[in-house]
Amino acid sequence: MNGLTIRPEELLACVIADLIGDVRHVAVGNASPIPAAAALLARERGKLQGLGRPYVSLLQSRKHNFFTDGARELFDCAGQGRIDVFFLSGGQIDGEGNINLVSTGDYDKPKVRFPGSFGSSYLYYVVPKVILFRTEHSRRTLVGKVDFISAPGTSAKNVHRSGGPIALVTNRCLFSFDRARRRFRLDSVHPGHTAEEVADNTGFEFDRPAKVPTTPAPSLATLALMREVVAPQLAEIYPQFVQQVFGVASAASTADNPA
Amino acid sequence: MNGLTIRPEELLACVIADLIGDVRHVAVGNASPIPAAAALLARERGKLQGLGRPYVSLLQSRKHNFFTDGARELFDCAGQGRIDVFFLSGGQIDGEGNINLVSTGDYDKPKVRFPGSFGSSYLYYVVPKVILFRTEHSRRTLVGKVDFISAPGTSAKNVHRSGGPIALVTNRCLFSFDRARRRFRLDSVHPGHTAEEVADNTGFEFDRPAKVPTTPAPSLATLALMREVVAPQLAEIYPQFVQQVFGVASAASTADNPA
Amino acid sequence: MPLFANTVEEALAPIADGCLLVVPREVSGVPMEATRALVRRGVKRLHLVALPTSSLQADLLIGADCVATLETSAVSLGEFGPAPRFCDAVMRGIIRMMDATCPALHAALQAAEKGVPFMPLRGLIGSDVLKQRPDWKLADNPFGDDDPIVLLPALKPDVALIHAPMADRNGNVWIGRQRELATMAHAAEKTIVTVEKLHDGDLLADPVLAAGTLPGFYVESIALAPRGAWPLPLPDHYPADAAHLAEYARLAATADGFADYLKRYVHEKRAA
Amino acid sequence: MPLFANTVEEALAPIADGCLLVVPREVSGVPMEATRALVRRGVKRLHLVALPTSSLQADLLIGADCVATLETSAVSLGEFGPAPRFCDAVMRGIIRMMDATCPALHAALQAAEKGVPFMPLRGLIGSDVLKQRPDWKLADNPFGDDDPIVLLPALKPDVALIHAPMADRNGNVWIGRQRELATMAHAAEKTIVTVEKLHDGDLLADPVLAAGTLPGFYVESIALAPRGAWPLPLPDHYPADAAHLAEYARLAATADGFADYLKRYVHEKRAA
Repeated sequence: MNGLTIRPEELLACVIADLIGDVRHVAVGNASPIPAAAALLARERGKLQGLGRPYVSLLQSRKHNFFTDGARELFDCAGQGRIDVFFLSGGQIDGEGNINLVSTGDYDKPKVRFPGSFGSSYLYYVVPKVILFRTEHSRRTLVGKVDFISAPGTSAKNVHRSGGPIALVTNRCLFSFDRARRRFRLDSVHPGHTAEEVADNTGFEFDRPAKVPTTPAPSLATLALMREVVAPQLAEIYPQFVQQVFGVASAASTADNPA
Repeated sequence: MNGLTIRPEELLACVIADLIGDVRHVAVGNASPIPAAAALLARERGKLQGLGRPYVSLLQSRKHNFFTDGARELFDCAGQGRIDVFFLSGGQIDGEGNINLVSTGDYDKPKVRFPGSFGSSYLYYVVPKVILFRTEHSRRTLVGKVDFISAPGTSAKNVHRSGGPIALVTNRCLFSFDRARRRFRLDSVHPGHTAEEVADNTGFEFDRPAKVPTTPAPSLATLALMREVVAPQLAEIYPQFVQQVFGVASAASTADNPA
Repeated sequence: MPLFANTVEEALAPIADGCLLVVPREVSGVPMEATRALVRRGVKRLHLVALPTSSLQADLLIGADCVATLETSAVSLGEFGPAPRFCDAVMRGIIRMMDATCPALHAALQAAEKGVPFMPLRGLIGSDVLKQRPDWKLADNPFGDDDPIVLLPALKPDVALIHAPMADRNGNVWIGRQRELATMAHAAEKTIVTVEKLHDGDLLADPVLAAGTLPGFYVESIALAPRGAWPLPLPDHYPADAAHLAEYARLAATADGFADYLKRYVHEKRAA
Repeated sequence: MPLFANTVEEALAPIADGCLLVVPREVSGVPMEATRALVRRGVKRLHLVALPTSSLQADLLIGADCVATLETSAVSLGEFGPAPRFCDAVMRGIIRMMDATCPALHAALQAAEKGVPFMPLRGLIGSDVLKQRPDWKLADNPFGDDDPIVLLPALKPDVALIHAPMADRNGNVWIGRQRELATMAHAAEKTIVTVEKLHDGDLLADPVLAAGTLPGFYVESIALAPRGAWPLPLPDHYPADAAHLAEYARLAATADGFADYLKRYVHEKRAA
């Protein structure tokens, strides 16, 4: 144990692990060390409870990636209803849960071009629990209306939609998403942050309770699990992240990504 | 060489090999030793001519079967236009090239039930050269109109159809099929058979030239190729057939089907 | 994590009466030991999908009165002749027959695999196969000009039942080139597997073995069944038992003979 | 039988200017040696499909002015940041962008693989991805009730270009778990393969190797290219060259820097 100083990354991973809950299968895309830590934490908790779940597929890893039917299997698997939780982000996210991974300004003459929609225009519709995760919480990223909809937060009633956003986790707070009302609700602010600060830095309207609670700190047991069991596993995939957050170097860190 | 006595099976294999012609890929279904012999003969001829084609896929064989994407690959491959020749048969075949692999009498209360349509309801449409092969040439098998159409010989102009029947080979004769006229034409009768006998034993009308030629006997070179090169390969898959027709027993005959 | 069952019977528990059950073709490694166990248990009213064809397995289940509906492209004993119980049941009208063509079954399973409601397929138009399948629809290809095409609804089995050479202790199953087994498992709600043997080590850890492996998260239960495809072949492992299949063809030609076969080769096993 | 080319350049002959070329995602074994050869040859006006995403390969081809149209779900250098030549080209409007989403590209290739004119896909409705793709159509699911669904036209590339660990002398190519490479080859008119090494013996003769093998009859030409995916990774063989990718990201941030990169790492190779 590194003592009682809790790093922001640890707090966020714990918040996300709680959002994951008890499910069968969590998949995590590339370049997502905090969601990956959360998924592995959920798996370790499942082990401790004797549940033997969730399965965790870390798409960036060889060891924690069970797919053998090529790059399409993740999407087929989600279409089958076998992926319960996935993570998405956005260059822009708006108050109706729309996400933009393509560009700002006019599509034909963009001001900023992002990489692209990846699988979001599909997975956002069919994965029951999509957790939005964006560490930069600003009016630049959380906007009134996205310039391009890679995937909408909600759909018309007649559109097949078995999934969608359940929450948005940022460096400042946790929002839950109400699909019926098509709005975010401020559930808690992380220690050291305030509801007013959140409002100042958010480009969209959101609901909030009269008194906004503070995101609870992880329990000592959870912290121990994360630092002692999860961190060494994570180090195989995100060695620099683990070194920086947990101060752990993994002997196996060269397995997937020796560079 | 076994001398100049040519077995009927050898003649039929040679007729079929000539129909195959110079193509890229011939596939042969299960329980089809004569078409398989023809396909292997076409391959050996291609080798002698330095063409390096056709590829031959014998679906019953492990050794001569190149598919690795499961049972659907043959059909996908045909859909891609990569299968040039396939063989079909029928419990009934009629004069418009319709084939019946399902049942006689009423579909809901059949008199005779055959195994079923297999892939015919698809492959007959998309394989450019489908060779119909039925050794029992009788009014029972070659009928005026099939009781059930597993696959039609021709299709309306607006129906996607890149393939279809080119010929019907029986124990008595060779018919070619004219897709525009939707009729068979008697091309030749096998040695020892006559056009009148063919007409007597055929339940459908067909075209015929004023004088019907006799199917030419295979050349000595072709016979040698079949007996010396093709037969030993075929013995791996159809040991009893090869023993019976060619008098050849294969040391490797236990590889695919030891029984 | 799949259940590692102590017996084949235990692994088969999810196959209830009336189940929509998909099984593989006669040369892909047919779970015959499991099939005999289903007959012994007396499963009823199966909607049996044989992908895309069957031989002994469908004939045995039909003869033993386990099948209400059969959806397949063909049933035959191949070189041993027609499938006698299948032919008899169809001619007497005691099973509901859904005649298909091989690629249509593959495509309908792939639709379920991909989570789409249907899949288009060429061919079929003008055939009585299509005419007898009111569940298949003729549509106009929106990318063509007066171009009719058949749409097949997704086929989502309750259970896929397969036999494979080996599984590891994480429930991963090596299927090799028989990739239709993976599609069946992806498409089905639950997958039950019998295997020749357990593999020591992780099939997914070896890149060469992993290429032919069905991941365990698709699998509901696994049981050991050495020579579990007998008397049918297991590709690259053992051939068909031709003498036994010839005996089956001879016995199953009559109802009495079939009853005798069941007694000797299916039910007496129970006492053994 | 595929052509065994003496050089990568010779194997690439079928890739003409204006070719509809499909390449695999950044972690599947990207044919980078072949990509550099294409840049050296000065191929023009490619319609490049990256299945379903790309990194260095698309950025390099775009920067070197080889691409007219780019169809993909994302281009990024991952941990090394945005793909600078891609972003620059899109912002300056000098390539035609066809934004997609990963499963749509997989499905469109599978449509070509199956010889069907289109494939349905869930999702997409209400997105601007769909709005910007007039070639995709919204249809009514005939098996549903007021159930709109997107139909994607089959995507049939002229050429699939892939890199793999090995090929045998019959032209069979071992691809392992990277099964999208098989779908690409099935869908494309011609497939060009570079490999790390030749395998002695027949890949199809060994059931374990066969499970991960693309049969040679899909392959047009093959060339040896040891470390042919460098500086990208080849799964289970070598990792990405992170130092080189960081250098690329730094240089390609400007047009001059990119020209310098091309000179040092692409063109000077020719003289070597």
